[in-house]
Amino acid sequence: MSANSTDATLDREHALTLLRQMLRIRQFEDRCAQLYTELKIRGFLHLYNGEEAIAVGVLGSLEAQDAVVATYREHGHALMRGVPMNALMAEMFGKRTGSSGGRGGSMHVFDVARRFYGGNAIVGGGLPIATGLALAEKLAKRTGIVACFFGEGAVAEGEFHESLNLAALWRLPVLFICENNLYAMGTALSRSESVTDVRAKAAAYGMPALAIDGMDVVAVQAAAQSAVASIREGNGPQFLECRTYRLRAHSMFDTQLYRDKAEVETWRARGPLITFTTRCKRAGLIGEADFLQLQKDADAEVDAAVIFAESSEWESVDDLERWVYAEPPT
Amino acid sequence: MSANSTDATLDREHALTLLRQMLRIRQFEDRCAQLYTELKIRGFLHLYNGEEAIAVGVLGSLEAQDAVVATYREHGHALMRGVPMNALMAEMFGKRTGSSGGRGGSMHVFDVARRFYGGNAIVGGGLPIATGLALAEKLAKRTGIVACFFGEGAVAEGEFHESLNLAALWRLPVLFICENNLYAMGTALSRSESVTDVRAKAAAYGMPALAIDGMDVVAVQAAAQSAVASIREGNGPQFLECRTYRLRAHSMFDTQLYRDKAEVETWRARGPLITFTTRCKRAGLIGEADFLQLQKDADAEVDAAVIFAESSEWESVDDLERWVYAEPPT
Amino acid sequence: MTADAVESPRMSYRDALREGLRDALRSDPRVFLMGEDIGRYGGCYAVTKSLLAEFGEERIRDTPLSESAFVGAGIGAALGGLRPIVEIMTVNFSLLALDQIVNNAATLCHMSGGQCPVPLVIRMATGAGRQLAAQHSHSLEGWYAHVPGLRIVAPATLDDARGMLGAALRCPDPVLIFEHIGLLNMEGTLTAGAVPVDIDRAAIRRAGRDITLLTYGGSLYKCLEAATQLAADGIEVEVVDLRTLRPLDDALIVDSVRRTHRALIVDEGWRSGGISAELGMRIVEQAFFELDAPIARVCTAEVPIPYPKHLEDAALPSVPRIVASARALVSREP
Amino acid sequence: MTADAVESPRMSYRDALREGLRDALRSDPRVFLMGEDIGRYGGCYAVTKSLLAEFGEERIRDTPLSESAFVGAGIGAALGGLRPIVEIMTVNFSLLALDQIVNNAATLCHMSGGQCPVPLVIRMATGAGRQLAAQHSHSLEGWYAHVPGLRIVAPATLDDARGMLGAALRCPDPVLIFEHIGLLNMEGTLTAGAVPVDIDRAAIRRAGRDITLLTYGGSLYKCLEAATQLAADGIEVEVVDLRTLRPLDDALIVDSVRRTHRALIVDEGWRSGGISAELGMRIVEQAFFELDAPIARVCTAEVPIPYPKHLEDAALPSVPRIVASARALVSREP
Ligand SMILES: Cc1ncc(C[n+]2csc(CCOP(=O)(O)OP(=O)(O)O)c2C)c(N)n1
Ligand SMILES: Cc1ncc(C[n+]2csc(CCOP(=O)(O)OP(=O)(O)O)c2C)c(N)n1
Ligand SMILES: [Mg+2]
Ligand SMILES: [Mg+2]
Repeated sequence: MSANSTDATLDREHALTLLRQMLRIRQFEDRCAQLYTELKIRGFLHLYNGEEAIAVGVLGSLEAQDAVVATYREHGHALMRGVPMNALMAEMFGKRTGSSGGRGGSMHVFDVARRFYGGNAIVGGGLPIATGLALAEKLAKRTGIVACFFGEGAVAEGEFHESLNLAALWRLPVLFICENNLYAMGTALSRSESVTDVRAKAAAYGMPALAIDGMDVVAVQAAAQSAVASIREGNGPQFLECRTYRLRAHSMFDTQLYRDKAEVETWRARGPLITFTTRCKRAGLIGEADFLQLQKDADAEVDAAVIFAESSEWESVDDLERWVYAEPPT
Repeated sequence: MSANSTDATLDREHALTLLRQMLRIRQFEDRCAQLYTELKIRGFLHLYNGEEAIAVGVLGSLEAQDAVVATYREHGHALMRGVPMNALMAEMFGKRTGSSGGRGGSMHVFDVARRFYGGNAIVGGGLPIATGLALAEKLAKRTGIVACFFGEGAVAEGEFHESLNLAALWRLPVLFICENNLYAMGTALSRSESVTDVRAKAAAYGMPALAIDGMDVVAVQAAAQSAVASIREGNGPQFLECRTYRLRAHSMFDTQLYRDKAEVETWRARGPLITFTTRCKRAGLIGEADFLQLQKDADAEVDAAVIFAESSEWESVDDLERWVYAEPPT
Repeated sequence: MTADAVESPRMSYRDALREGLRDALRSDPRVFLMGEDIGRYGGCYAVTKSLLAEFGEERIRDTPLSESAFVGAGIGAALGGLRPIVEIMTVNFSLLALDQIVNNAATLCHMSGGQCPVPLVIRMATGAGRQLAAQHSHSLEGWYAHVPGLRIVAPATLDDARGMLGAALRCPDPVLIFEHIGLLNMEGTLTAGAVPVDIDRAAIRRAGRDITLLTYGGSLYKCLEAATQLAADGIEVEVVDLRTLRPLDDALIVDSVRRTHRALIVDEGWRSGGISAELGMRIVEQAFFELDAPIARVCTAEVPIPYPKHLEDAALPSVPRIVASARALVSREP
Repeated sequence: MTADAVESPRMSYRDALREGLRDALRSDPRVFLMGEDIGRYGGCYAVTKSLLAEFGEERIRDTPLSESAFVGAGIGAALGGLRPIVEIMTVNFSLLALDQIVNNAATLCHMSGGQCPVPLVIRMATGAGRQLAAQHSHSLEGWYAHVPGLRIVAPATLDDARGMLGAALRCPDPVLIFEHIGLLNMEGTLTAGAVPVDIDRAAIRRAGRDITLLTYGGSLYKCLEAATQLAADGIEVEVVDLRTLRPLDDALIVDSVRRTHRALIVDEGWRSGGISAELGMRIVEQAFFELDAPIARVCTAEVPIPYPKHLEDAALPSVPRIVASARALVSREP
């Protein structure tokens, strides 16, 4: 089954919110790409360009009590979860004021106050953790749920299967969100899975699975809301496949030999920002001035975040060995 | 779908062969259990009592060019593959004349001349190896196939999924045989899998899967023959679930708290030896005298094997470090 | 005084482990156990026998054969505020969960800038000696001790078998407890008032002035036996039970060697790159000029452990090998 | 003489690795490559770039993200008579395949009584220094060297980058090749006639009489730089490139230390329980009375590697730390 959104549910306020959230992610990341070429950001940098609708749609459907586990491609998720842009940018720079104290960088954003548990850079490595966080909710008789994001490449990992089975067997409150952007680095899904319909995997564990257009932020939000509601009622885990496309390179080192420019351009036209903006304009919900204003606001926020990051201190080398083991709270 | 055998295909010769093969395994293992209490056999000992029809049905359908990968519960498979009973019994004793030179014991029977690649004691650990053996067949443009045996407990391991996907994706010549005896040690399948129909897992990789009555040796053989033929033709891997039951304890340390005596007795009545014997007698294919003769023959072979094992030498302690690394053939 | 405080009955190391689990489950509702066959089967080595009946399915959780997922789920549950005790049936299967242990449990606290301590306890059976052959006889606790972020402990006595679990649960870090299969049937009595114990310090199990034997876990009793034999020849052996392999208790170790001037390390792990090498280097780095002889090691032969008893025995540290090595060191001129 | 034998053009370590792969694929039809993104993507670090075009899909096999399955499939393919080269993208992900490596590749030959040698080559990128943070910066080659049945090598020069692969393929045992990411862009020329190389012996990369520096892989160049700096002060440093971590070339190592009487070990692995400790103990066991100073180590700080450059640099061995340690050892009275 495949769900598609209608505009009946959209009003101007809602439209502006969704657009603002997607734009904020896009512009934050565009600046990161630029900062990477300026050597301000280093290590691996994985951009979410083209996939913003997923984080916005899903995370907008959560509550503060819920927990989130994401991958190395998690800037969008962090921003949507409420990690302040200043702290996120400082993390990209590796500064002490960063969300992980600068220790993690782009791939390891943590913010436990917001129940944002990374930023995991091992493909598939976050799924068991999400399953355990959900187990804690259940055993502690709390009502939070866990949203666990991963790419379609993770479906080939044993940890994916073990986790889905465990979550289904124990009826744990997890929403598994597969961000299917068709490629794992340079490997097309058809070269990594004998059955490319990833819902079939969830079905093997009896887990309700839905595939949706991950470029359509309203559709994602609708699907996420109903999945979250069901999970919160205690009906066990669910699986959401969001079909999307990564419009930029896998990381800053990728020459993209594995795909055609034409393919990328086709998908670019289907990008979540451009399609949603057009649609809102056509429906008369927003005008060009609104769009420009949102862009300006986001730009200003990004500018401020860069200034914050630039002017923040480095962690002292003396603290290198701090936190290898936990310290008693002071 | 579920296949069931008819007696149309059975003649006296065939019936005697199948019965002889099952009896040989049963009597070999009964003696092993006794030798265990006499402290002649040590370590872990996992008996195949109740499941003999599977090894007999499947391995009787292979050719010399084919390869086999089994688990720690592999005495039946080894015997059916042609490992001489003397060498197998000597291996149980840990003697130099054993099939693995005594190094492996009950859980690690190897016989490379017969393409019998263990005897793997890590649950799920044999599946990637079987997949690789099949890859070698394909890349070397040979026509062998690989039979890979494992219990239903292995279905929860990540390695199971990774291997099934890889084999299906690359269309490798493997027959995956799940010996579903309903328990993994003390854990019932319903407590380890959210979906207990294990064929659903194979379906998630687009692999043809069949469930059969693993207590019916003729049915197993029929299913195996057709699967092997298809695989040999180059149609890719297949999955065979053989539904069976372990009539004895998991190993010699198991007090079987997890299941009722009554349940065991119900299954005992459905055991492969008793049902097949009855059926052959009813069909007039064999008589009581035949049965007694087969028993006597097997007993004699087991007696001889024990004598062989008893009288064999221990490996010299000086050779302890031999074969950690391969030696050039002499 | 309560009934608990009267003189303890005789019990096995296995029973002591179970008592520790019971203490933990009774005293903290956040504690739960998960692992393969710990419930209905009663535990592969009967350590968890009867706990299911007492504490129920929610807290004594039989898992599928999915080592990576349930260890990772332990990490997640710890992040979620619980105090999970994960049993990996034996160290041999822990290799399937190594990604979760090394890439997550050991890193999360540091790489999150201190936000994500992982108060997880992982118990596993370790060691050889039961003719279980190459895939079921590893002693990898010393190997695990290489990884920063983990704590590694090895109870060798009944008191530690019971008490270390509680200490591990009070610790905010991931603690791996290695229980030697050769000790399970060992009998004794608990020392009254021995709980709580620490998990930071080594202990001198026998004092002596001629040579220090450094060991832990299943090898402790081989060393004590060797010490008895050597005493008959007038050689006074000090036997140190390391108790914790990460961190190592350098202070006690170095202090002992400074007094005896000789050290022999006995470890059931493989020799090359084992914890035995690290112990040796710690002494070289901190007490080199006080040594009267080279440091020596008695370790497991560098082979996958073979099934037959005579070969397994030959591969493992033994009392005669310990005695001979100690004698050779003591007889060397300073 | 063929065209190949004329003076070699300048190339990078990366190119030399690729040449080694090309040699192997050209000379033996049983050789094939499998791993993540080695084909269409051209290799995570561009080592395998262009090989797909030359050798085709059957022999340059892109795999799914299933480390355990494709490493195990490499073992199976080796048993089936092929000569697989498995690339694990980086050592960090090899933890997912550890069960196959330790419980199968390393045990099969011994536990089958010699019937099942596993002629498998596994290549992986290793090391830190690129700000990839805690989960992408491990140096575990020394850790792997603990496991009997495996051979561990670490090419540090262009000749070894090219030549060790061929030697590994001729070896009937599982060989793990660790390629340091910090060396990939290093340029130089291949020595004419340098192929074939051995994978059993260490090499002296600089001779000296005052102190021996034992190192390998990415740290070799830090040691050579330190040696240059120390030479300015009249301290003559011998730099040994271990090349193989299992087995260790005890003969060369001990011989060097017997001549210099001082040893400093430099290793990018974590300090405790690393290969550095084993090297130290080998020297203690074989040349204790010839040492004029304690053995010292410069290793990576015992932390998950942090992202920021200043912290990463502080964690890793550095030329100043090496120089200072060497100086301290040399200045110690014998
Ligand atoms: C276990 C593991 N193997 C390999 C890698 C290297 N790697 C990083 S991202 C990636 C691709 C993952 O693809 P997918 O899951 O589809 O996520 P996407 O990057 O497309 O969002 C790979 C192979 C890794 N980080 N972890
Ligand atoms: C990875 C791993 N985990 C746990 C074990 C311990 N163990 C040995 S056999 C077994 C049960 C396996 O059940 P199943 O796969 O159904 O095979 P069966 O024994 O029923 O034939 C377990 C848990 C093991 N050997 N390997
Ligand atoms: Mg993807
Ligand atoms: Mg079973």
